[in-house]
Amino acid sequence: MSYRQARHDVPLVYEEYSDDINTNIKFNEYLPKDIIRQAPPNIPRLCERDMVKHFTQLSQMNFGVDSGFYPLGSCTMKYNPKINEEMASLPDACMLHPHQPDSQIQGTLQIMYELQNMLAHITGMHSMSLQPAAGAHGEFTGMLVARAFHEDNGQKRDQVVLPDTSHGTNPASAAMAGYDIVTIPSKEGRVDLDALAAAVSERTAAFMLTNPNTLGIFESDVTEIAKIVHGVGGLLYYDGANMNAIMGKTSPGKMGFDIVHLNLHKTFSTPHGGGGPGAGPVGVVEKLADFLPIPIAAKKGEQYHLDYDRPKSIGKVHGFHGNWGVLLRAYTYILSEGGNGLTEATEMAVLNSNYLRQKVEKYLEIPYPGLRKHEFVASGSALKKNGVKTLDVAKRLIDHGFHPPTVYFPHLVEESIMIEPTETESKATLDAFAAALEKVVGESPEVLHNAPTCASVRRLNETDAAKNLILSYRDYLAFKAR
Amino acid sequence: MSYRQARHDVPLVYEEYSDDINTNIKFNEYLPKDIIRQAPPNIPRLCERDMVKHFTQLSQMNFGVDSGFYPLGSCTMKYNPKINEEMASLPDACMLHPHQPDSQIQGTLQIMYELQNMLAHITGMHSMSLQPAAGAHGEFTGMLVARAFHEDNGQKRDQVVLPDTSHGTNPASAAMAGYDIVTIPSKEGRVDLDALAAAVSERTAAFMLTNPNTLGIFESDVTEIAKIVHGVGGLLYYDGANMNAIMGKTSPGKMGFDIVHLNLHKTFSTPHGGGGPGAGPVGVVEKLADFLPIPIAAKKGEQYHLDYDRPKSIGKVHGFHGNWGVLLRAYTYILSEGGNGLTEATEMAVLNSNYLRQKVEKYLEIPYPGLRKHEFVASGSALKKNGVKTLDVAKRLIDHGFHPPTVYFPHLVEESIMIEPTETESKATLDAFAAALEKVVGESPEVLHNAPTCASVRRLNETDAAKNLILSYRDYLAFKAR
Amino acid sequence: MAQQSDKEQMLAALNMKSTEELFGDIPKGVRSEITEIQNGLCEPATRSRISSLLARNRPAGKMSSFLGGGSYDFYIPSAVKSVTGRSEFLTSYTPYQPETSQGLLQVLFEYQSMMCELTGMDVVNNSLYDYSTGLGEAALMASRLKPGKVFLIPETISWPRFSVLQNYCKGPGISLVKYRYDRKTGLTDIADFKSKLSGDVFGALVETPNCLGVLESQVDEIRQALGDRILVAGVNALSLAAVRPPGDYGADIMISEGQMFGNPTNFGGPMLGIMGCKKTHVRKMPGRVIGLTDDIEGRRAYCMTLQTREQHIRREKATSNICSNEALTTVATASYLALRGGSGLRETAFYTMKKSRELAKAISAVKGCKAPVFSGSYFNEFVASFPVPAETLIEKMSEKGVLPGVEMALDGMEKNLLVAVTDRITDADIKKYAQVLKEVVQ
Amino acid sequence: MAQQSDKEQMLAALNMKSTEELFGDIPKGVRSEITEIQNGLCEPATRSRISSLLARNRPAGKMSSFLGGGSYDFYIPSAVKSVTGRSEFLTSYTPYQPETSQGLLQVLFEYQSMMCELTGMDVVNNSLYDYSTGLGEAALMASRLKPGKVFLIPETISWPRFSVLQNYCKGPGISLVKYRYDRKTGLTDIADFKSKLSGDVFGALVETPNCLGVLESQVDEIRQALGDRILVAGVNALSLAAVRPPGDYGADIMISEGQMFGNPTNFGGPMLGIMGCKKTHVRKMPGRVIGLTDDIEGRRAYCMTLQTREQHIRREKATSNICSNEALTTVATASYLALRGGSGLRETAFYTMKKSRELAKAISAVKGCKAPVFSGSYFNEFVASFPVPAETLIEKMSEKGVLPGVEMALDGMEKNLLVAVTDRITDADIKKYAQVLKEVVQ
Ligand SMILES: Cc1ncc(COP(=O)(O)O)c(C=O)c1O
Ligand SMILES: Cc1ncc(COP(=O)(O)O)c(C=O)c1O
Repeated sequence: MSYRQARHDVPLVYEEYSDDINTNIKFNEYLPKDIIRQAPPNIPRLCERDMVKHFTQLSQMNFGVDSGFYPLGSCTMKYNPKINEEMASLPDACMLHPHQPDSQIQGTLQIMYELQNMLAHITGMHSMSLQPAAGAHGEFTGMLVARAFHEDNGQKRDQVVLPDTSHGTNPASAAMAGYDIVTIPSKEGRVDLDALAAAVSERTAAFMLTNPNTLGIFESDVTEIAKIVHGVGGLLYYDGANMNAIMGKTSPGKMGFDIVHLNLHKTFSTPHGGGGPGAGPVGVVEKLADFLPIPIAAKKGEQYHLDYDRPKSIGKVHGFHGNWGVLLRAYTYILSEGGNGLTEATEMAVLNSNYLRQKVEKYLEIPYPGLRKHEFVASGSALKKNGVKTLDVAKRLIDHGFHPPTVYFPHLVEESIMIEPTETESKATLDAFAAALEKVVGESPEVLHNAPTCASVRRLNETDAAKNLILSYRDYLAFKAR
Repeated sequence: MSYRQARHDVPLVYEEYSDDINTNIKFNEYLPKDIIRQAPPNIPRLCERDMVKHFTQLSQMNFGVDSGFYPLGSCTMKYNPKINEEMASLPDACMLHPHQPDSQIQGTLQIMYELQNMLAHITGMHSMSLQPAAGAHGEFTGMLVARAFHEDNGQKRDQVVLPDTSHGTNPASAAMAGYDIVTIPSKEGRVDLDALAAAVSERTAAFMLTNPNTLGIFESDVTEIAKIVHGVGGLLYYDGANMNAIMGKTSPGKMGFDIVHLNLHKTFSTPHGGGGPGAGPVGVVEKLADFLPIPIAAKKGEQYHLDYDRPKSIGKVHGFHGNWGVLLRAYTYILSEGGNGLTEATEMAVLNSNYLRQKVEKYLEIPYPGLRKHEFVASGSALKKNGVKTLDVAKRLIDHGFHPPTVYFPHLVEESIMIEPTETESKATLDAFAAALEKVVGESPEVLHNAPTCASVRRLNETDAAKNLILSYRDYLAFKAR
Repeated sequence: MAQQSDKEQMLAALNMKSTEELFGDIPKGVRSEITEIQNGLCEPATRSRISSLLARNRPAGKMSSFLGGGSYDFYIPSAVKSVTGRSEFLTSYTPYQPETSQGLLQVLFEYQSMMCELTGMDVVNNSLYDYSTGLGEAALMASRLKPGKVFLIPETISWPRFSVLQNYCKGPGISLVKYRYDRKTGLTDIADFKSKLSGDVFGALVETPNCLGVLESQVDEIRQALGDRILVAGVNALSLAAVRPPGDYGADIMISEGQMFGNPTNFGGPMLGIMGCKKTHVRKMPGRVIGLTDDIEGRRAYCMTLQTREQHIRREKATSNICSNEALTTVATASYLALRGGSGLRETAFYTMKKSRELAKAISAVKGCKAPVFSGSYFNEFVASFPVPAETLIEKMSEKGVLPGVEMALDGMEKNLLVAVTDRITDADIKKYAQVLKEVVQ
Repeated sequence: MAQQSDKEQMLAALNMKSTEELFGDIPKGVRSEITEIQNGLCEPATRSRISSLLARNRPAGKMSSFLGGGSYDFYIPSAVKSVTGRSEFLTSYTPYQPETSQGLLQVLFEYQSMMCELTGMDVVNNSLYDYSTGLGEAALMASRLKPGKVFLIPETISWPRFSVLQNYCKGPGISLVKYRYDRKTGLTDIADFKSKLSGDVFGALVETPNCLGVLESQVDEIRQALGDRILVAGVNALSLAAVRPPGDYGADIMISEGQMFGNPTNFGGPMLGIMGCKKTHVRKMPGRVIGLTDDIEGRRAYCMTLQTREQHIRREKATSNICSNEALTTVATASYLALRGGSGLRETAFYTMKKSRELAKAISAVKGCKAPVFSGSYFNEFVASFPVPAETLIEKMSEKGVLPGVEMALDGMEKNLLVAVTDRITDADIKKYAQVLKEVVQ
């Protein structure tokens, strides 16, 4: 293979460094003896040189979007322009304190206010809350809003319905908000209208859906779905993690949804930071607006303020105002793309996805016919006869310099390989990936089982990790001492 | 080996990207037809995603100080604190234009003024010019100053004397300033006083020396050297690239030198940027001060200005005021270290060097006994009997995750290996390097000839490069077409 | 993004004339366009628009700021920023493929390791959104560990924390019951606390310092009183360099906020919700954890573990819905902690304690002002009382460049402020506080 | 730096008691200490000291700046900064060990490749300090290529360039002879030029645009007149997107300044001296060059080549003394050029040409003002004349936030300014220029 990830032998900070600075600090002057900590916390103290070297070497053993193609389905691992980072690190942005009075944060409030309006327009919603710190947090917020709405109407609905293809956060969030989950099976990769009709009732608080769904297929029956759910008095919830498939082409509002969350860290261009932070704004239709979390950025004359005076609000879902740093990146992104650019982003995301799918289906089964939106799901089940699993394919792609796609989700497709090329990738990259994947699929089982060989480590004993549970250096020492 | 450098298959920008944007721009409106360029320059146009990916992948195939130990003798590849970078990129620093009036650049002028004084103090000189853009540029400036001084005294001296251990820039700079070079052989790794006395005469404009010399040995006879040179009316020039060996312990001024250049990008903490930019301020004793380049930062009352009114000045050596970005980093470094910190830096540089030398001499010859300052030179000549060259040792160190030391300089030592650990490295790093070097020295000739195997490429055909001279993509196409 | 010619070739490969055909599966009736967002700006125009909007802010970081209340402006070393700026960390996703993500995984493991030492807990997870949501998750976790419907919380708890907690408790129908604080010391009113320990109580939150800045000195007594009910300790992470950590007094669950460790105040987000627990509780814990293992060649390696607790596997039965978390802030925090070390944290803790006491003295020296109001000991933050309403004080003092503290929501505290000191506060700032305060109250 | 205990261990290994012993070889008589530099500051104190000093600046980049004269404030894309910020580039040395430095080497090779295309030259080296020193080196190189002692230069050349050139010419004793410019067009006075072509002339410098901003339209004639003498062309690199490049009219050596391509104005440094030449001259060229080759496995690779011209090998016989150069600015430039592409450079060139003509018109519309003064065509910079002294104009206009241009050193041009337009200039800036000019001259 030509690709090879860097490898450094980097011991744990504890193994290479210690803290031999005896500060001799005593707290007796300030604290009663029995609450003072006696020994300093056992944390090594690295000089700047060693610290930077340690983390630089580690960074080189990590794959990021900037290092290459990262077609992780459902995750929208697109390239995020550097100007977003630069704006978010301006002192006028990041040195704000959450307890400053409104008069001192007019710029931020204006940005939040405008962002609320922009996102409301893009999603076709009436009002937005920017407070949730991630997609799942937005879902939870949305469910609390649904709950508050029904309760306000004197209704005690206790079920949330969702399709089996839904993202794990959907049922988890609804459950956290106190709902029982009713899962309906899909039919040909889409919502089964009959199953839906059978599942909903006056117990249904909401039906949660992402459209396109996690197979990348647009639920064309969405209007019928809305009718069914609304028919029983339920609300329609939109998981907006896939907004880069539809921006400027349709909107959740237009499709009949009542509540939407967005993943700003997917569609609206914040790098994932190894798992976060993100932001999961929630939008709702007019009848639900009063229930959104407080505060909301509002405008009076030329002045902006944080509006807490919303008596029906569910209150707060975050200690402060959500992830402002992410909101600012999203605002920067929307300004630079503009309405036209967002629409083009959707077009390219969908074009890239369908183009790649057309290449991949020459050598891998892709269940369900028809167009895809921003992603598609192939199946590795044909390889099983050679003893090859989807996981092997994923690991082998690493050796070709690509981050693997999402695997084993959605569960609907056996040995699924979920590929989201995103809008920022070029045809050349897609062609190279398609060629690599084809090559991998044709490689011998031994090679595939053996993969990866070009990452900084070989395949991991993940079951051992769960068995031995070494979750800290302290655990590690204890384990070694056994 | 555990270490492995990253490898990506990165084609040349020309091979992967093109410029298919037809801007259809015509310049006829603004320019006469016969000076207009007809075809746009053939430069590919990458979208931001591709550009960042291209350069990120390339960066991962490059070794920097932040990635590990870089004991390149004579180069002071120490770690440079990140605060320097942050200060140098502040808008108030980097958005200044060189043609702004003094009243708008008071902060910068104050910093330059203070830096001049600090560096003058550290070197024991009377006045400094911050204008030269690198060490060699400083040497050239110093030689021009010497020349102007002698001419002002009505003397036409035409020779510069220097020891055979001197850095290549010394003779080159002096030659560029119009001098004939007289090289004197060293004696036991030091200046041979007799040879010096024999070489100098009324033709001698200057004697150039670095102390400690390039073997890392302090020229203890420096006072005698000064007497001999001054005795014939010559000037004593100090190559300050090795200042981290003596700061706070002695100074060129104290040793009797008349002209000094510093390498701010070595001693004073600017990262090397793959070869530059640097800054090479020049300091001189009082009698030479009038000849320094103009302008110089000066103070009148509370106001600072650029002083051009120095009639004996040699004029300018740089289009503007030198590398301000580097000057600011150096100023930041001096502020954070302080006089005490600079002295400690010297102590650590010298301690590290002697400690490492003491380990290395257990398995490699280190000619000339006695203390070393910030660096030392070992010889790989004992390996020659096995057919192993110093170059092989250097290449093999790459496989151990270290940047090789400087090799084949100074020429005085056969198969020389010039090691400068610098003050920022820890004992653990030195131990690891010493162990690796010992291991390498004991490895089989085949292994060493074969090295490196863990870099992004194997050993290069450098002679082909000089023979075929492919210096651009255009050349490459022509070469392939042959 | 693809160049024009590429786009045409890709469409051709799909037998399509225009991208419009790609959206043929969206029924006409639900089609819509973006009409109310102006066209995209070039990068320089974007930059100048954003900068000029932000110039309307007056950031605390440029004033003498004594704001705290959960978000603290500690100095961020340049080197920490250089670590979080490494694009390999910044632009990676959750490390689902451990082989190609060892760098991040090791950092996260080191974060866990250092946090365990700082807090004395057996296990620390890899970040929740912030302190408040951490508190919500802790209540849910506690209720999974012990039967009962009541969770005790301090009366002093700030309103935002309380409100978030309430929202997290709605689902399982947990009741929140507040126990009183001693009006003089600011400490827990132990008698009242004990009196509320009914059979339906499954656990209690103790905050130390609490939202009055007061460090709880009765943790052992509280722990004992709780019996086998769950003790959730809410702590100031930096204070643990100076005061006994929750692991020491047997907290079952610990929550804290890590923003102060190398992350800007950022108008309150991103934050870093820290959660730790006893090892016996780990399978009920929410959030991601990294484990140490090896690869098939025996090389030490790291991966996410206990994923079977998480939503992507367990769906509605998961211990939490959390998916994206605050990973990058844990990277900042890990590098910050490694740069400070145990001794450096003690230095920082000591400095802020010292300066906060100097400030309290300076405030008390002004006529009609008193600090601290409560006699319990404190870390870097205390309540001060003034002769004028807090709101007026904030307005007037910040006109002169001093942000004097955070307003209190508790009854009868309209003339009080919660005042915090960080390591960015210098003697000059303290002098300025006293000076400006004098001018304003006179 | 080593921790205390390490230091002790290392000293022990050397049988030493203190570091003082390490300096025993320095004679007592020459020992000295640093006494006049205060003790080191911690990072926050350093930061605040530097920031407050720098706050005394009033950077052009925050005003409406029309300054040029060799340094140009073009917009720097964020992505370019992210490339130069990569520590693998930033903290590496000259790539003496090519195997471990392929990344940088390829970037430098790409820089050479793109620059060759932009300039039309056969070879471009890997940076000299700046335009002026590049000019000095070019004169030396030319004198190595042809016999003679006289180098012709334009009368219009700016004083700093002239002074630097003089210094470079001192060594070999080259005489600089100036040829006249046409007072109306600003172009070379060809008759005068030809009259100065004595037998001792080994080459000539032609600047286009020259220091009046005027583009030379007689390059072919000049080339012809020179015969086999060396033609050194000094050009504005961005202008080559619009005007014929020096390779086109047979320049032997080309020099230019690359700062504008992704590097800040930085008070005039670091800059980027660009030099190119005909392939036949390459062995006489100063500076580093990167060549393409392969490794022993046939993998394509890059390394420094023609090092035998350089000082570290040839010492006093080297083609130059240059060692450290401006490598990182070439990295910035390479990434900038790749982001713009040929078409993008044309767009930028066109924009600045358009706006500079609008500005000239706006200036001329003010009573007593004229722009451009010369009739020769120009790129983005022109001479304007005013009814008041340049110095007064600069002072008065910059009080109102406009930096109107650079003073001219040529005789009789005390009321003139050299005015430049970059892509950071907007219509609002131009309007402001006209407005403020009107206020000041009235
Ligand atoms: C379809 C879908 N829904 C919801 C989520 C949850 O978003 P977050 O990770 O921001 O909580 C994700 C992200 O993984 C997703 O892909
Ligand atoms: C001893 C010595 N002198 C002079 C120089 C030249 O300095 P610069 O590379 O900055 O021109 C160097 C650097 O390589 C050096 O090591």
